[in-house]
Amino acid sequence: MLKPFAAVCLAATFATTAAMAEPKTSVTVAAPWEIASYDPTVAGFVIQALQVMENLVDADETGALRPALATKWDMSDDGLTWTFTLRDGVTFHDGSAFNAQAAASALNRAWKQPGVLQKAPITAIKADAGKIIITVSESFTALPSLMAHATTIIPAPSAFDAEGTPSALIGTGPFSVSAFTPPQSISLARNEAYWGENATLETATYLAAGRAETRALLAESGDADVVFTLDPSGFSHLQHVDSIETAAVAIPRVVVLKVNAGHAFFDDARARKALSLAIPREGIAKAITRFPDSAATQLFPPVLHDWHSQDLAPLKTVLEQAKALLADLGWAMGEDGILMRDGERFSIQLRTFPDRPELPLIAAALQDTWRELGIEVDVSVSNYSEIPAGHKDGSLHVALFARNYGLTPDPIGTILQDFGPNGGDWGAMGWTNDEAAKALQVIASTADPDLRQESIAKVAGILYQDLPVIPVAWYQHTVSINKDLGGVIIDPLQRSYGLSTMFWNE
Amino acid sequence: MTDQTPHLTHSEARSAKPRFGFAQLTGFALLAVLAIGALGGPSLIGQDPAKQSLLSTFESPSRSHLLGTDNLGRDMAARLLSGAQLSLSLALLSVITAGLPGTLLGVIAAWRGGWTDRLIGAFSDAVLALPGLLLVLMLAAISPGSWWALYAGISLTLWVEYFRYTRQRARVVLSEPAVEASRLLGLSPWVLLRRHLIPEIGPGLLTLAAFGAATAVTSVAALGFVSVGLRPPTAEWGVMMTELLPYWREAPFLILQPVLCLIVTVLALHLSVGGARRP
Amino acid sequence: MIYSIEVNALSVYAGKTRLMGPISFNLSNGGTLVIMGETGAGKSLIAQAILGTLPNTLHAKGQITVNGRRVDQMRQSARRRMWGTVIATLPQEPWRALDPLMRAFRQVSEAHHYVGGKKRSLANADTAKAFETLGLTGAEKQLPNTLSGGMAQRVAFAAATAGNAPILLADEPTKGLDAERHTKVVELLAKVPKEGGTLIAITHDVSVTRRLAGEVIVLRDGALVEQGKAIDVLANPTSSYTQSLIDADPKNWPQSEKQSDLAEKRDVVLTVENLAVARSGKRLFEGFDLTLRAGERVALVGPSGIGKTTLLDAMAGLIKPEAGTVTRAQSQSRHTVQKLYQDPPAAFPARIALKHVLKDVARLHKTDWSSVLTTLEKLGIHPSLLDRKPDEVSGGELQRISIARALTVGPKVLLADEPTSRLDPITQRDTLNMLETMAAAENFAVVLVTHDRQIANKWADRTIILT
Amino acid sequence: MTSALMKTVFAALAKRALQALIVAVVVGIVSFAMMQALPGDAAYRIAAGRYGYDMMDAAAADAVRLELGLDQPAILQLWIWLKALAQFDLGTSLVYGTPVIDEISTQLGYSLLLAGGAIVASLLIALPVGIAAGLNPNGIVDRVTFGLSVLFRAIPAFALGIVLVLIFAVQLGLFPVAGFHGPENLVLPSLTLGLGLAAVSNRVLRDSVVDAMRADWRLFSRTKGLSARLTLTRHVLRNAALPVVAYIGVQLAYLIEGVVIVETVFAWPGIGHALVHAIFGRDIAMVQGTALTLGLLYVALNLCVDLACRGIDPRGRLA
Repeated sequence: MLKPFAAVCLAATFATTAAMAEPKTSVTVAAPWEIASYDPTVAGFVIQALQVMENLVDADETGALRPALATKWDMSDDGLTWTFTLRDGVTFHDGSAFNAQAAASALNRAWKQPGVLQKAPITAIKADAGKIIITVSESFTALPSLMAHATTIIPAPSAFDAEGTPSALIGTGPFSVSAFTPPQSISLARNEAYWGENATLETATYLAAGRAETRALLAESGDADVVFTLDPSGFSHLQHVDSIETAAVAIPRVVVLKVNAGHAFFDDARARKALSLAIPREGIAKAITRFPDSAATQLFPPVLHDWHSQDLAPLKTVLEQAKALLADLGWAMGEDGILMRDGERFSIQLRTFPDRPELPLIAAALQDTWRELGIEVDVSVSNYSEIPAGHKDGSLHVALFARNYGLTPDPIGTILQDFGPNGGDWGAMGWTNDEAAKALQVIASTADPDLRQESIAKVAGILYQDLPVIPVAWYQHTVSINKDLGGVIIDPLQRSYGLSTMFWNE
Repeated sequence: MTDQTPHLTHSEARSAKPRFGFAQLTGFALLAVLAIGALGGPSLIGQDPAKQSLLSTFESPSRSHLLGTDNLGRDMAARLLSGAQLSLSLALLSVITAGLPGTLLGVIAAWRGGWTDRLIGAFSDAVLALPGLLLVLMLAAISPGSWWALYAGISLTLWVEYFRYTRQRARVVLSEPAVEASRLLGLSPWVLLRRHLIPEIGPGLLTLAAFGAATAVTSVAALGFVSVGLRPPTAEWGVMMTELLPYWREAPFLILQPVLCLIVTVLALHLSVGGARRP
Repeated sequence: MIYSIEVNALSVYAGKTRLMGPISFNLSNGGTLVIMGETGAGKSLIAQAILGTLPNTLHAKGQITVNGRRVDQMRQSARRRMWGTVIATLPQEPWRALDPLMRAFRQVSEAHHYVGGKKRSLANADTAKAFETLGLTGAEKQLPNTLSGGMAQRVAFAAATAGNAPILLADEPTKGLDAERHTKVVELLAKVPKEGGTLIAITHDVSVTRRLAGEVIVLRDGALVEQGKAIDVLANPTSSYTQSLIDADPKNWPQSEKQSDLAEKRDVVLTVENLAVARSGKRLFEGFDLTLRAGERVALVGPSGIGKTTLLDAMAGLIKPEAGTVTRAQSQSRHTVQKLYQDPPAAFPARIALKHVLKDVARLHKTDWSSVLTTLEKLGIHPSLLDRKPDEVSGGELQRISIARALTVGPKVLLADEPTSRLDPITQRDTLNMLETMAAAENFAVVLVTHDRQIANKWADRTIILT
Repeated sequence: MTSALMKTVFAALAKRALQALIVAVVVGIVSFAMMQALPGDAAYRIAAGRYGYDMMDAAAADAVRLELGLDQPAILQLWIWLKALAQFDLGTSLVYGTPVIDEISTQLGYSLLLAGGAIVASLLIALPVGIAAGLNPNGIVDRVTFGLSVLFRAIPAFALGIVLVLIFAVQLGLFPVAGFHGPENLVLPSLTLGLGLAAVSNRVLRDSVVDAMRADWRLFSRTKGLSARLTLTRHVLRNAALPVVAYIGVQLAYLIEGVVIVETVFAWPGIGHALVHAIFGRDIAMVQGTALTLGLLYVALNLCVDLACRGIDPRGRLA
């Protein structure tokens, strides 16, 4: 499904000096994500990445699905019933047995919560003698991929209190939780009774450090052995620190500009095209994201190889062309340097949020460039919920955010949400394209790879032409690793921190 | 042994001291420079503080960019001058909005005494116990992107200090024989205020204001740190500190600049109020 | 004969300006020296020069020999080691010289322990003994702010002498004390030479000099005016300045004319009937009656703490009396009762030039500025002084300015609360003389609160003694 | 304990208890009213806080609204909170679904540790520096510390924290960068906050030492024979400490703000950090709970300051 990545296994350089007296058996991982809840739907992505709880289905670092708590899965011929056969002999960390009841109740809970399962056409999730039976109302080939998502991890029944509220972190993974200090830290111990291969490390510590500066210092000082998500400036500094290796992996997350195509300013694709032509992608890639390859030439990055199209010409930055397009649409330069049309100034609000530090910067860059076109932009840096809220009440003009198309190994779930009929909270707004909608339905339901690829190309082409969302930059996942640490696998889907394969070189 | 200074003859003992010391004059000079910078703004150097150049970021100081360029290639000097306008005027604003009600309430409490005093005192205690950050964050959230709300929130937490100081000092002053004498002489409350209270409380209030102005700017920096108050392309010293923090390693001279501006401001305020005694 | 302290041509300079001296004296064990002079005469500089506590801007010349050692040539640290063990110092205003946060007993016992080098138990025992001898029993646990002036003076005495120093320097030891305590402190000091110590007392009070006897040095503007046996000098002063100091002792004041026929000639300006006053809930006295007539001078005499000030406040209408009435004569505004204060600087706004204060009052009461200037002239105040702030003029001048301020209102009654107790004797006499003159000229009554019966007797038409 | 002392202690307790009660009600009402006044839909914010930007959407917001009963009238929600508070129940976090009391109880401990560490650090810095400056006013130490005080007042806590980490953790390797696994973790955050506090309090101490050194009783202590050192330790310090201790009471309010920043920089699981997140996430129960705790903490610490003042100053004049 995903183009195979070269696994980033950083073979450690063997220390030429005398080996340490006692081999290290523990690592400290630092990442920005705080975890303050036991609830898989809230904190699942950390619990999953720390390999405390597992899914029925796993994905390797290439994105290919592989068995986890389910050994195999089958779709009925009509495509309406899925059967997941569960692994035998698996126990939870508290010693209780993993079985179909536990899995079904966990999945049913996840289904009731907001999350990926709610977006799928599921009609029932049932336990049946070592199997999980999921029925769907229409054919949905991406279902196993959903079973690999962070919100569908399987906690032990004992992880819930009497009211069914999650109250502990008990799973089946290679590591069990030995201490939890919300929201900052989790201590892990090796699960000696793991069904698969036991981890080499005996213990591990996860530390949530919200500030990129702190994480960079943690990496540099050696306090943290593996540090995820470094800021561009910190990353470039750490590249020169001897004791650590740095790695950057392209991931399927994209900075996009959501445009309200229902708004009078943007209802013509040419207006959106003009905006796109006035995005300084190279400048942003150089000055803000600091990876030359991160300038988005189309919506889907090469890492989504099924969706990335070699045939599409790279989106360009040509201000003159943008100006011409806007002039075609009847916009004329006003006295204050802002475009006017029918007595209306081209003044818009751009919503973004500070949780990803690069977003306000990119917003500022857009503001400055669009000002040259004659578009006045008011940048509102606020809570990200303002974007779906603005989508719902129609008050949104444009929004800048980062969209992860790799939430599930198969991006179709996300793309279907974003570009289906009526668009989506984090996708198109006021934009409907029947052809694209039909093609997306085909992708979601067909089992025919050729038909699927053909439809994907169609969708990608329409999105490229019509620009319901305008791509700005592709992301790199940045990591720093202690040089003596081996077996580090960086998962572009960010599903795992790869603790179970890490080992210390003598 | 209290006769520290020898009295030569009755009244010639104290020679007139210069009105302002060297330190104080330095303070005034610095304040004047800051005021000129703030009033003139970026137009002083003819640069646009919002103009970006993504291809020439983190430039070292040069003829075209006196203090270099920031992470988006904007002219630092222009941004600092633009920031001076906002930071200083709003620091002034927050000092006024905190100082006036605080002082007024303090005088009223000391003057009226009794229940008025207790009531205002209890209110101020409750306000102090309310996490100031809560008020500021809430006000900032009620009116997102508005500097006025931000500073109003900061003032809301700062007024108590003026209140406490004024009340305590005014109590002492009002109980002095001098005030009793003035009252006996039939002088009006206004005269009491002008001749007794203001001269006694004024210098202390100025010192509080100097501290308060600095607190206001650092508070904005603190708020920026939790992502409140960011509103591109606005330049404000506090926000600039947060915006430039991520580049502290590769371009330390950038974050140093707004910090230095603030240091100079605090220094100027402290020096100019003389003695820098915190009441 | 070994002199325990010998001072030879001691003078104090500020740069090249001589502020004090040169003076010389020799004192042997059991000797007493009294240094006399007005405030500003440089008396305290002698004490500072002997101790080595002169401010950095000043320096001393001359020789100071204590027990054969040249003190002036010693290093500062060595001189400091003599403090408490060789030279003890009794400070002026002892309530300010005691640590406000430490209980009386410990302030003394720490001196016994650390300075006297005694073990804690012995130090405590000796302190207890000292408290008993000095009549301080019961005050052991008290903090300085609850001690009376006289008690504080005795605690300070006990602490200062704990190190058994042979020489005691007492700087204005009677300042601000009432008559009774005044006597007690002088008695205490007089004991020092009797017990073989050496006493150097600095005072402006002739009566202190008289009682301590011994040798006397009279200073004026820092210069030696007269030196000799106290008995001789006081009996036959050779300089007019010494004579004026002696004359300034209330005992030697000429008797003012007692106006005895007021009842017929003058109007009643204030009537006090059956007045009772209380302070913080405690009734101080009751049944006080007083009828004041224009131009009358009444003295209220009583020891500290009896409630004289509270009584005045009730008469001024500043506080409500517990019982009884205070009645102003009809057709008088309430501003016709004015007050003079004990501490003149405290009675003026500290940071404002005096001119503004007087102008405010003149404007309010529609008094001509020139008439204010006339009054000031009568009181001997040059108008240029009005450009200064209260702390830039002397206490005597300020008290006269406050008289002028009160007169601007056109008062009928002037309530004077120990207006001269912080002034030098000569200034005190001059000020009260002026008050007498003005009262007669402007026809207002004066109620003078004082603890000095001599002053009351010499100055007032009649004296009311509060007990 | 003498009865007089008991009395003053009791008076202080009573006064602060009343204040605590007022604080509880005011904090509850104010935080609730302000949360209500915030623009935008609370359900969206709460959903955002819960599910993160990858998972949050309108459907999630609708589910949250339904689950939490946000459609109820505001006054009813406030009443429920106050009623529960009277039974010492702070409710359940809207974002995390855990009882607020659980969240706060662990975080409060860490914040107290940090605040305590900061005060200790500030005293460790301010005491020697302030005394040295005060003993020789306008001397070289005084001038240098004045400059440093200005410097540390103007440097924002986050920048200071990072510089300290660079020096003491990265370059010297003396202390860990972040986290909270042992006492060594407390050093740098405490120092960061403490330096900021000491920047002001050392000047307060300096001023009061200058006053004390000029006091008549200081000179008398010397002339009665006590050495400079004894005078300093037995008299000057005690007197000079009084304004400083009283000033700590004023600083507490600022400490709370500093705690938020420092907790974030040092990845410290404290309550200030939680408050900020709660406000952003419109987690009314958490906002009320943390604000209440911080308010009561302020009252309690002020009580300690009161008692310390009374301990230092037996005159019982300081209310």
